[in-house]
Amino acid sequence: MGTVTPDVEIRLFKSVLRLRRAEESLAALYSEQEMRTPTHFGVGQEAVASGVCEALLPDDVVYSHHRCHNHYLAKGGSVAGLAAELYGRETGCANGRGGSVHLTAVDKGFVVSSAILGQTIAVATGSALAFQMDRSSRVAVTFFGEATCEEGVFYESMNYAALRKLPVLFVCENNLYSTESPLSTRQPTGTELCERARAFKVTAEKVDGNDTIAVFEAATRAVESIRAGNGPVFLECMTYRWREHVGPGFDHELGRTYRTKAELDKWIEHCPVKLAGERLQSRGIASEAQIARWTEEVESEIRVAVLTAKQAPWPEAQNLFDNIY
Amino acid sequence: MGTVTPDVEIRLFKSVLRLRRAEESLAALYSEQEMRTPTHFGVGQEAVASGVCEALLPDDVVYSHHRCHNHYLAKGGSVAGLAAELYGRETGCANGRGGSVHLTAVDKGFVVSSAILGQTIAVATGSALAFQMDRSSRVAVTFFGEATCEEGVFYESMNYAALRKLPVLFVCENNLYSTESPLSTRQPTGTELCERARAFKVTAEKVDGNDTIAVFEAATRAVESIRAGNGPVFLECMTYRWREHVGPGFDHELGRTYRTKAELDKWIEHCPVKLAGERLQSRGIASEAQIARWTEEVESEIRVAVLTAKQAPWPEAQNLFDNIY
Amino acid sequence: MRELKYYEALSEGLVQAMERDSSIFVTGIAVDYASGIFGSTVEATRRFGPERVFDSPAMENAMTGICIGAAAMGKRPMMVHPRNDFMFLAFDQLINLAAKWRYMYGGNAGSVPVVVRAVVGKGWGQGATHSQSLQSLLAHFPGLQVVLPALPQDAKGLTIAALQSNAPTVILEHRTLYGISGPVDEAYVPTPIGKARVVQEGTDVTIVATSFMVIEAMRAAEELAKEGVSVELVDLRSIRPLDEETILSSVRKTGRLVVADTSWELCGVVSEIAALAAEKAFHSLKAPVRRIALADCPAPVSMSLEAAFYPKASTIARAVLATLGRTHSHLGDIDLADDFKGPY
Amino acid sequence: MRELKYYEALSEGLVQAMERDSSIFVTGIAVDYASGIFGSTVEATRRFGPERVFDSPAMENAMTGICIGAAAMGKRPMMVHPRNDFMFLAFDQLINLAAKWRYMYGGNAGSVPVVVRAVVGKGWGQGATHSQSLQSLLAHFPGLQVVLPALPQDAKGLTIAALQSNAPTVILEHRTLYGISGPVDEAYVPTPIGKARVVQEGTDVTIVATSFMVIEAMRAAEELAKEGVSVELVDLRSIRPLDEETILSSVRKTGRLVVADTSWELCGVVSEIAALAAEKAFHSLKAPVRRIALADCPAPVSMSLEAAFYPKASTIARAVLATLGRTHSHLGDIDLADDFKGPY
Ligand SMILES: Cc1ncc(C[n+]2csc(CCOP(=O)(O)OP(=O)(O)O)c2C)c(N)n1
Ligand SMILES: Cc1ncc(C[n+]2csc(CCOP(=O)(O)OP(=O)(O)O)c2C)c(N)n1
Ligand SMILES: [Mg+2]
Ligand SMILES: [Mg+2]
Repeated sequence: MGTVTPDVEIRLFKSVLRLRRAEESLAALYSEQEMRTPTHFGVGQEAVASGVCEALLPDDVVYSHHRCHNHYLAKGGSVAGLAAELYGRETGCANGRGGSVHLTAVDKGFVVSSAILGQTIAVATGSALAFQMDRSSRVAVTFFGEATCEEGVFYESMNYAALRKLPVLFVCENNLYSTESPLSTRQPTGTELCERARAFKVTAEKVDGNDTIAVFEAATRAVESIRAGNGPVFLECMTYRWREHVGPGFDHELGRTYRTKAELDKWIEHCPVKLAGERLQSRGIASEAQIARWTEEVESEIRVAVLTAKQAPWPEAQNLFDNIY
Repeated sequence: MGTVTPDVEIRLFKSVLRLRRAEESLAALYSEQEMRTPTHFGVGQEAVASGVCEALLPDDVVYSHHRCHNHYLAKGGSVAGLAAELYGRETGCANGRGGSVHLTAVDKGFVVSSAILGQTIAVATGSALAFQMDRSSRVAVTFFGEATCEEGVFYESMNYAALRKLPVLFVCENNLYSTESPLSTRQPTGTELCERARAFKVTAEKVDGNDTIAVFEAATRAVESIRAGNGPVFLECMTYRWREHVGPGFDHELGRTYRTKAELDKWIEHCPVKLAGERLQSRGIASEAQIARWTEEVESEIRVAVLTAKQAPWPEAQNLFDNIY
Repeated sequence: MRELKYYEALSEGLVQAMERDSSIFVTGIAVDYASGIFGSTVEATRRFGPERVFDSPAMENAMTGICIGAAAMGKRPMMVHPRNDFMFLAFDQLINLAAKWRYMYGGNAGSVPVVVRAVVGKGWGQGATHSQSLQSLLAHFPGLQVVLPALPQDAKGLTIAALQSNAPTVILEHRTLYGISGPVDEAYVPTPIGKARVVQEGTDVTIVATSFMVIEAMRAAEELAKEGVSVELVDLRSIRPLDEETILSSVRKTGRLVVADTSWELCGVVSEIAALAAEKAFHSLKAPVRRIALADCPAPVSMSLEAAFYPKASTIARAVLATLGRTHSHLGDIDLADDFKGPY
Repeated sequence: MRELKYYEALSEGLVQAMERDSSIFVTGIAVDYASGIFGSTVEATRRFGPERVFDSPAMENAMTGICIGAAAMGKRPMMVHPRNDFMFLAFDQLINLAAKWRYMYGGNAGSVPVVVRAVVGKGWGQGATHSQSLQSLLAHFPGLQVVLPALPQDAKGLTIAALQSNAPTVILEHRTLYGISGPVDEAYVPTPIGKARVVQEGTDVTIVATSFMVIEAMRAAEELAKEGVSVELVDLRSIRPLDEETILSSVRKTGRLVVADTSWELCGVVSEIAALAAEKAFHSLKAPVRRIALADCPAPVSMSLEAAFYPKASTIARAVLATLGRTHSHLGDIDLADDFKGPY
């Protein structure tokens, strides 16, 4: 585990813990029907966001897609800005104009997420172009789901990124489903997305996306190679979404049969937060009590964020036309 | 040369000869400025169209792109319909509504060509879907240039064709240029388009696109595999466009420097018509005199076609609104 | 007549058409889910199975081309977009090929009878990229047909008509209409494409409305009747072809026109209808035409802004009164609460 | 003032802007060719080289996204389409992201000042897919700016303005304008976006025209002057934002309106302007508004049909006379021959 110091391990754990607790709390509150914005929770997929973002520098930039809370939080976005955005308040990270799928925290390097599949793959590639033109060593990262690899814009972007050796990291979270559609209805049998990337002359690696350290190490290798001028890297992170595609529920509780409870349980066994926590303890880096304290810290950030969000002012109708141009 | 009987060889030669003579004649006439339609001549690339179409059955269907005359003619479209279309007459294959880039000869299995890169790749895939639904053994073929492999729609189509094992043959004519842009400005160094296809689980093969027999044999293998239910095939045919991208001139005569006369000369050396003719003679299948007679036959078809086209009626303004819905 | 919900009417039209025409198939993201496009493809999936109703990967552009290519071989594909906003990705195939196919090949390559159904979102913070309504763009192009059923009867009838037509046809279905009930013919009867419907006759003002705004206009008309205003309400139904005749004869009768559409004003349907009146019913007009459309900004997410963004029954009613020169009224609170429930 | 051709004016505006702002770069298919987008990018290529002017693979959708992403990092990308018809492939990025960026992120993610230049084709049998003119679709969407320079001065001025603006801006340039000369300021002066230009003042009729139709309208106005008709000609220049004020004050003065645009009528610019007059200058209107647009079919290829498809100076002149109630006239043959030479 060459590069992984105890410090890094702690940060990785604290990060997945924070993401998990935030999403779980927001999901619980979502049923109150006060967050009026279609929300794609990222529970179960935290290690991808945490592992990759830990490998980045503060001025590297991150883009995301519809399932974006993890990426926003892992790059440093505040729970307060997220919660207020879900509650549609003026204090939301997008001032209540964007909702769950349109987050931003530019000062932390989280540029934007967007709800249309594939958009930010090209956009991140363009930011990488800007960095290259400026001879900067910054890296642009884009997170997306495996279904986005069915959209043409992904291949146009890879071709271009490889052609110009742009400093962009493509992170695919392969959670096996697109809404309710399994891979088998969308990609040919035997598909290896890494093979596709390599055919575009993009360096590619597949990792266990629930293992914070595996993701972090792969991302570190990727970012080093990118900064060395070797061009784009594609990272496929195998993971699983616990909750329903959009909304806070669980598919099996809602009577949906496109996937089984048994499959979910297998993945819950392989929980990224649990894995990271157990590893910390087994390696003697943190005690159970320490973990409990961190959990309490995070919970308190979330409690305050939600409380503040619920009391925050609504955008005023007279400001409807602000920021169009 | 297993499958290549003398009959096939003769047909292949007569086909490339016809395509060549037709394009050369039309290019010569184009300078009169009476064919008012942007025209992309296919001189130099005939073997691809002839080789592939010879491997097809009459009710297989063919689609093409902007450089479509060869494919239209090779699948059985008439020179008369083409010439009249270029002259904008009511007797054109598209009644003077389509022009050089929008040809059709549905009764011959040439469905349509279209001028927007990539469109007909998806469309051919859709025709293949219809064939599969009908449990028919028909095959759909789409011809396109290598620049179209930069458009996302190509990858969306390949993914889908491979997913459903559709009976579609993707024929890429790699002539090294997109308008005036060489491959080096458009595709990463070392790109092998066949690798891309294979990464999509599409069977792929690269052939000398100026060798009628090589193309025919590869296409025959492809079509057999497709009819056997093995799914789509990608054929990359290496070739070269002799004339300017659009219009009848030669780049070196027009002072364009994006490619050299020497490069052109090398490819003229490797002329598909010459190669096929020499082979016929060296193998004793046809004499020079026989070839001269065929040439005269073709020339006469063309002469009549052009003459008839020039005298054909114009579309009438009162019919401007025909066939909108 | 028996009543059906809008989504049931869509479903019934589709199923009846599929029974009669084996060349029809349905594809698009989520069409074969248990939830089948908000219920509208559930019965078709059950009845006709995966051979004729099947899911699509995320590939809007190529899939549209694939439908065109299948149509060229004699199929009648119906492609469904859970949100019409995803269609931007498919505009090239739809507008630059399907719409031009028959004309551009001189009629010699046949037609490509592709039906594109696409759902228009609204409210619940769906935001700027999931709540647009693309009828005016699409209708700009000769060769496409663009229809917006407002009432369940037309949800069924226009589905049938689209699946019978040889021209590529886009059906835009407003999400908020799906749960609304109305009388629907049991028979297999198409609603003619290119014909508007006079929902109610009246003498003082013509309201021309589309899609969900027809529902809002009905409520406005009811309230206005209490104030002694007689509204003639025209449900446009088709944007292309446009039923100029029905619009013009209503305007010639009432002399006053209010137009309400689910999209923006600039180069929108509201402007088209207003222009039509100004060109061809000018001498009958007694007052300025009034256009009612979305506020001229991208759709915001916050509830407080959505309320200001969307025009409502009261917006229409007030415009009607203004066109009559009446500035004061006892207009009740006629707007319904937005009771759409998340997450989607 | 010294005269420049339209393409030279485009070039000069671009070069002057690039001199002043090192964040500007230019990309798109063929921008760095010796022929540089009909001459308009040749000088920029020569002056600023491949670091700032570079070719693009065929990838309209992603390249637009790439420009957005570069703009988000402080660049000012100009993307050029040799034909605006190729932009359909890029509508998702342009309309569904760039146009909404600033608003949708509450202003907190900055702006994405992407400039998209796109050439409108006409004639020489370019046909249905290479001769559309997409201003009305694009202008429908709040968040985009859409401009159509008609005169060389504005070709330069609007290029400068677009490259200074923070909003994503589409410049549509009609291919037939490229060779036309006119006076052009040597200084670096933007043409204000959102301001129409009164090309000539008049009292009898207002003609509002866009792009190439401005040139046709100028010829019509000249001929009409000989018949004693005083035309006020407004060159719209910007479709979004729209200069309502200039249009309305002209219509209020003349009481008569003819609108001519390079695209179709249905939900088009002509309808927008007609609607505007019917809504906001109704009481000044003395006659029906007249709309002049493309024939309502896809663009045909044959010369004989192209002649019937495109409206011309005489079409405008006849509409003006009709709006004045004059049916007969000694209208000369004022239409120019289409002298465009192939192949492209
Ligand atoms: C262009 C486009 N098509 C369709 C959709 C609808 N949609 C939203 S999320 C989603 C599933 C995407 O799956 P994936 O990319 O694997 O991400 P995941 O949801 O699994 O995290 C779909 C189809 C969309 N937002 N954009
Ligand atoms: C979507 C789209 N983008 C750009 C163009 C302009 N264009 C026409 S032909 C051409 C070159 C295509 O090169 P290739 O596909 O290799 O075919 P070739 O001309 O070499 O036969 C380009 C860029 C177009 N027609 N469609
Ligand atoms: Mg997924
Ligand atoms: Mg090529």
